[in-house]
Amino acid sequence: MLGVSYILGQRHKERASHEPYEGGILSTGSARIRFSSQFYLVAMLFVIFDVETIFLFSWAIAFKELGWYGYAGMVVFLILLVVVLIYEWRAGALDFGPDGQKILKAYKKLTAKQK
Amino acid sequence: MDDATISHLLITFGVLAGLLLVAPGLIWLERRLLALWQDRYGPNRAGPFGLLVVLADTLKLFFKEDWIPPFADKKVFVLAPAIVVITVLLSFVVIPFAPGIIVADMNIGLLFFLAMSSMGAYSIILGGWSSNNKYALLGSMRGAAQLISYEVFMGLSLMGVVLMTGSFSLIDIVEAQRYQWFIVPQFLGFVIFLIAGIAETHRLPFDIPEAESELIAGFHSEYSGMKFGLFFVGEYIGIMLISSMVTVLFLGGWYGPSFLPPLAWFIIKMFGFIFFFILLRASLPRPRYDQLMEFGWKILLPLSLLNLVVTGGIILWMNTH
Amino acid sequence: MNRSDLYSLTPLLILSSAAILNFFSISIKRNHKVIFAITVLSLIGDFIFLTSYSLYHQQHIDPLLVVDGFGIFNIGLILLTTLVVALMSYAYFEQREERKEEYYILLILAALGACIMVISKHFVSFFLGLEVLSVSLYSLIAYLRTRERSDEAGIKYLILAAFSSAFLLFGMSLIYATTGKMDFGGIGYYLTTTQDIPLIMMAGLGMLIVGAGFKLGVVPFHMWTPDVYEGAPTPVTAFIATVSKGGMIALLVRFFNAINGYQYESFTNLFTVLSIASMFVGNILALRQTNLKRILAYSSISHIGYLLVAFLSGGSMGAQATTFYLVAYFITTLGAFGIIATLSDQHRDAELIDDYRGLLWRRPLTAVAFSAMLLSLAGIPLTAGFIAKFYVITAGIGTQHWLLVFCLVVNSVIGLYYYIKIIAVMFDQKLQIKSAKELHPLVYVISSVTIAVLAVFLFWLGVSPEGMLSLIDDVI
Amino acid sequence: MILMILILVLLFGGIAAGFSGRMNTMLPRWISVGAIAINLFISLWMAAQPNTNSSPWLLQLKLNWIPSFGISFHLALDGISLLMIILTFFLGIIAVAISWNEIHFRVGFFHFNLLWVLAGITGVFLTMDLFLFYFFWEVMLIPMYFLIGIWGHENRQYAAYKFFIFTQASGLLMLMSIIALYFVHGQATDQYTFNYFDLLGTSMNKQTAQWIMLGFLAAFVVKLPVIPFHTWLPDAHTEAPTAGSLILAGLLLKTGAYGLIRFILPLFPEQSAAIAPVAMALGVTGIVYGAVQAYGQTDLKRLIAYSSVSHMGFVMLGVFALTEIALQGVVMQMITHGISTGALFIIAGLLYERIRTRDVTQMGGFWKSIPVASVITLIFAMASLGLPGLGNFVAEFLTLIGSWSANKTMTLIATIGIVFATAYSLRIMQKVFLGKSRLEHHQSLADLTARERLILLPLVIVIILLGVHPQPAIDLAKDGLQKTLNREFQAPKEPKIINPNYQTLTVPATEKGVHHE
Amino acid sequence: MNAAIADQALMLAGILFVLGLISVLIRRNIIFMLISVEIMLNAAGLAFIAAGARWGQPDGQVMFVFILTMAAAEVSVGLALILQIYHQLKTLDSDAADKMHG
Repeated sequence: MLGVSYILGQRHKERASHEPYEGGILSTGSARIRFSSQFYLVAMLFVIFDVETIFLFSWAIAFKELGWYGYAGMVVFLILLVVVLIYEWRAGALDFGPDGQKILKAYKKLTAKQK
Repeated sequence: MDDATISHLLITFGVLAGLLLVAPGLIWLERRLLALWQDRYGPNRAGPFGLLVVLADTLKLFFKEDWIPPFADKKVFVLAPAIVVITVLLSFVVIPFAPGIIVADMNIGLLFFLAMSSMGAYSIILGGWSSNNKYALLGSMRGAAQLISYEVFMGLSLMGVVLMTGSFSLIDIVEAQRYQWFIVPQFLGFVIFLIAGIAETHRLPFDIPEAESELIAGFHSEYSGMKFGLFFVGEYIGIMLISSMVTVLFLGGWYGPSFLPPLAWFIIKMFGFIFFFILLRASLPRPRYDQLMEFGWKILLPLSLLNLVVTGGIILWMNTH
Repeated sequence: MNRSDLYSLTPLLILSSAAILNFFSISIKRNHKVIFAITVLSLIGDFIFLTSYSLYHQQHIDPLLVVDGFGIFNIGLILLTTLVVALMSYAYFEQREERKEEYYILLILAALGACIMVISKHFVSFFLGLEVLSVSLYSLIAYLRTRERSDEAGIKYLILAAFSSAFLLFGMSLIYATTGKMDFGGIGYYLTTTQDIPLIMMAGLGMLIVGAGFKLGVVPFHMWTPDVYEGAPTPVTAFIATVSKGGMIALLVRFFNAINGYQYESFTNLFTVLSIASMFVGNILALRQTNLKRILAYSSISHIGYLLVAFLSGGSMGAQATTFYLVAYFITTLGAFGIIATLSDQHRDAELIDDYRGLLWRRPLTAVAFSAMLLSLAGIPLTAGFIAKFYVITAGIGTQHWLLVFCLVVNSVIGLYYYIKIIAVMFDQKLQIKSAKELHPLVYVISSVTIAVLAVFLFWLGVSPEGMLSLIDDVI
Repeated sequence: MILMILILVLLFGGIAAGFSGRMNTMLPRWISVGAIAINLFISLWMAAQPNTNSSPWLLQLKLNWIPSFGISFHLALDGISLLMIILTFFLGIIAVAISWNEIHFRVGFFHFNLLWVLAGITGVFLTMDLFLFYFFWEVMLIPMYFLIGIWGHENRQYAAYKFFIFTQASGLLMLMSIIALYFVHGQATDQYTFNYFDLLGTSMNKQTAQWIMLGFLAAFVVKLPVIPFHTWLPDAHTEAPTAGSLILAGLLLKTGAYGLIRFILPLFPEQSAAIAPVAMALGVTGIVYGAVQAYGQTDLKRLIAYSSVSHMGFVMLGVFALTEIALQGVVMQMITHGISTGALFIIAGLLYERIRTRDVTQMGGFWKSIPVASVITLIFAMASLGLPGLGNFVAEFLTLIGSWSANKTMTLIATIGIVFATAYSLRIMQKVFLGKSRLEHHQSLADLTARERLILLPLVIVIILLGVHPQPAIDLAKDGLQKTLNREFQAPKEPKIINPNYQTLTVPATEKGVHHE
Repeated sequence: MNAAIADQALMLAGILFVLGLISVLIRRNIIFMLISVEIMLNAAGLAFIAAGARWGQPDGQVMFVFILTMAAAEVSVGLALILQIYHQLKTLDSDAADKMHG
């Protein structure tokens, strides 16, 4: 499909053709920008939890054979997961974007000082 | 070539052709439905009920300039849209439409599906990154983050089904629902999977990576022509995929009252969900990105874990009593 | 797994629970003191629990683990070492890091990994233990985020450790491919029933040794050692120098005894070369260093070389000598790094030799303790290091490894030179006034007491090693 | 138990001195003097006891230490050891006294080191367990290193390094030999032990014995020192503070000689005989070379240091002559050299205190200003060149007589060496005390104070006493030396063991089973 | 799977391992080094699966899961460190990260 389109497609060259499209506004700076490290955090969270699901998968498939014993093991494992999750939560790794409450607090503090 | 091979080939191409034909059709369907629900006109010029608009769109896409931005990373730029379509199409390989109508009956079908849907993240990342455009990059970062996050819950929410079936094979799963659809015992799992599925296909309301109003068109801002078309088609095949998966996993697949053939039941259920997807688009606003992510990590993940634990416990308890 | 299995694994369970408890504690409220208390108490409690085992305790938890005297002894050693590291960390991190709580979790996890390693008798448990240890170490090394060298050391260690893990794993898989076994006993059995070892098996064992060599930091796989020692926070350096390397050595001893690796000349030759190279390279490179942590790093390379002499002696004598050397080396290294940690100020570690100029006159007791540690490293009588070196030489001579022993002696002399150089700097009379902004003196009490206890142990082992010797004799 | 006390007094005295140094600078001095005096008193008292034993062993103490290796805390005392420890404590007191005014920096730590060196030396002279021997051998190094390195002269660091590394390297070779011997014996008899007496009769093949002996020899010849292993000595002696030089020359070198007599000869009789010619040749070379070098020196302490090298040549010569008389001479030499050279170092130190230089070329004509010091120096210079009537004469004379029967050529050359000794001894006198005064402030040069006289006087008395009446010393050492040579060295018979972990005994009188000459 | 296929898989693993090894040694970009190491690890994992298949045991696959886990953990920490280094040095050239000498 790509090939067909390449052959059939028309060609043109205009003034703004060679610039990144940013809603019509002229772009500034490179696209290799720094963005929130939150994204990396998500990547890491994913890596951790996704890998843990691998263990859950293998447990799930052998679930009947393992019985209560395996169940107990998995519950322990899940508790670990949850503890980690709680920790991440508390550590702020799960807070995406700014926290309104905090901003409000900081703002109040600031205004209180100014008064 | 013996009969088995021929029938296998037939199924393969049948499924492929079906998908490629239906997907563009969905575009028309969506627009018509949106128009219906939002009380406006949909496509209505080309052909009866505007049906030919699909053809027109396709032709237009083919004749558009095959534009590769000079500032882009060319190889990757071309590769990215191809990945979408390929992965989504590959996922269909394991879907049992009806007894005997399946391209490849893998015993790890479910895992294969999960693996393929993870691959989708690559196309977004690569597409956004290779475009060398700030919006595209941001969109792709968001998209990737969203995709991989929901990937986790998606897998976890399915574990309940796996527990009840004891197999990763989708056929086994369907057959396990002969008497009771899993949507009943696994309702929580169903809900989570559905939400995750919507997020995976980055459909509205979870179309954060594209988010026209914020990011113009997100990761595919720089795409046009057929390459854009591929993203577009990929998205619609994705909707079908998720709908079929829900059908297979929770709604008993091809099972239904015997006055209709199994394939028909399957297609009915699938389209039911496709309608549902479109309805969502018509009715829900888009959440903020951070809300979306927090919702996933803070609510869906614990819920899916809880679902897993409770399901396991109940099954074991029932086995021993 | 039954109740007695669980009983045997309780020390590990306590460690894991401590880590989780710490997680919870951090989730509730960050408090350095609380975390520190939990960590220290659980380590102490764990050790006390450990003493309830009989020395002849033997519990096979098939197929992965075996909790026997040797394992228990090593776990005890690891626990105590970790305890000491934790104790000296308090003052160190109190003045440096904002987020210092996770450190203790990582520390406990690293100790847990090492504990698994020393009781493993299967590749899977070996690998798991090693990786739990390594992955914790990556973060520990880079813990002081604001320091440039910290990250550098962390990434260096990470890449090289992962690199060596790959070697280790590939070696394991080759062995598994030939033998179909991953437990040490099974591999040993295969070797006894096979006349000619297949080449692929040899390659596997060779890669295993390469991987282990990286972790141990023997020449020629030593490149990471000085940088990591320098870049890591001092307590972590102490931990790497002791637990990380000691665990590997203990594991090697177990593995080689299980497969009776000493009968293969190619391996003993290989280890001989590694040992001699480590001794010489470590000592000679240490000569021209001016950074104390680097000196200790190079010296640790050579000490691993000495240890390999004992290791190569094989048999129970070799194992005992190795173990005793480890004990002595642990005490000494901990003491040395502990002193570096206490002398460090907020901004940098006291790692340059010049920081120690005239220390004897500024802080006589610290300087004396430090001298004792250095002399112990050099193997001078009255210190544990002497008995250890004596034991190693005895083991070497007892098995006729003349070349090794001779190299050891030569290297002891070379080593002496730079140890003495540090001591000489300490009693240099040119006083250097150091204007360090110090914390509340109470903070230092813990570290100081720890160091004092270590010094006492050092002399006690040096003067009356019989207790330790018979203990080691019993467990092996 | 007494033997243990001797060591413990020094060790604890050292610690006490070290700590008391923080309170008061005088306290450590007094503590040290007290501790050493107690020991000196005990050892003199032991010497005064009539030896009614048939065995040379006067006392012994055996405690279990590290039974896993067959290591025991085994001390024993015979005539030779007794002589050596008396010398140790005697010079020890002198060393403390001489530092009374010289050392002001960290007095406590200084005395701590001093006492620990002495403790190590005492241990070396007493121990009958090879491991323990090595232990003490090393223990004395560290404090000595500190003595040189902290309180020495300008070039002290270098000298301290050199001293330490030389002795440590050779010591490790000895350790290898000790362990090898341990295994050879253990494999032969299945009894793994470091006990000296058990190891004495170890049978081994010649090759092995040769190598093992070389290990021991390495440690002793470096310590002694024998050419060409002497290069640490001039540096160490020169740079050490006076007390350090005194202990180095007076005691530390003697541990080497003692090791030769105690270990090399009895453990490896055949091998010692085999290498005797080489060893004697080295000894003689040392005598001549040391003397020649001494003559050429301008640094007073260095000059004395080289004279030590020369004197220690006699020890080497005498030991490997393998005759009883020569060994008697060696023992005498050890004592008299300790005293005479020690005294010379003291004088060098006193001069240095006064004129802040050790350069002979800057001295001269001191006789007038400091007559007492000059007379005393004269006495010791004469002692050094072997003037009859002084102790050194007896020593050298016995050595030469003893070695004459063994090797005439060597003896002859050694005798010539004495002539060189005369040359450098007289040169000291001539350059320093006679001739023209070269320094302006010589006028104000103070003669010996009462304290200094008090220090030097005993030395003078002892050296003269040994010269005119050496018999008590010879008698003390005689028995042990005879047995050493005749290979009849045997362990003191142990009484019934009361408590295996703790047994102390004095050897009961007249054992019937022991051979007697 | 029979032994011949297992051997081939082992061979493939060996090739992958060597490729990874070479790449670690010649690459200068830290991220690429990390990726190369991952390749080596995965090669080892593949070798385990091949070996397990050869003996008809699940142990090889178990080991692979562990390797995967460990590799994941390693990458997480590695990425965090790389981020930190990039913040400080503004480059990922491994030659730049050599503040320590000796």
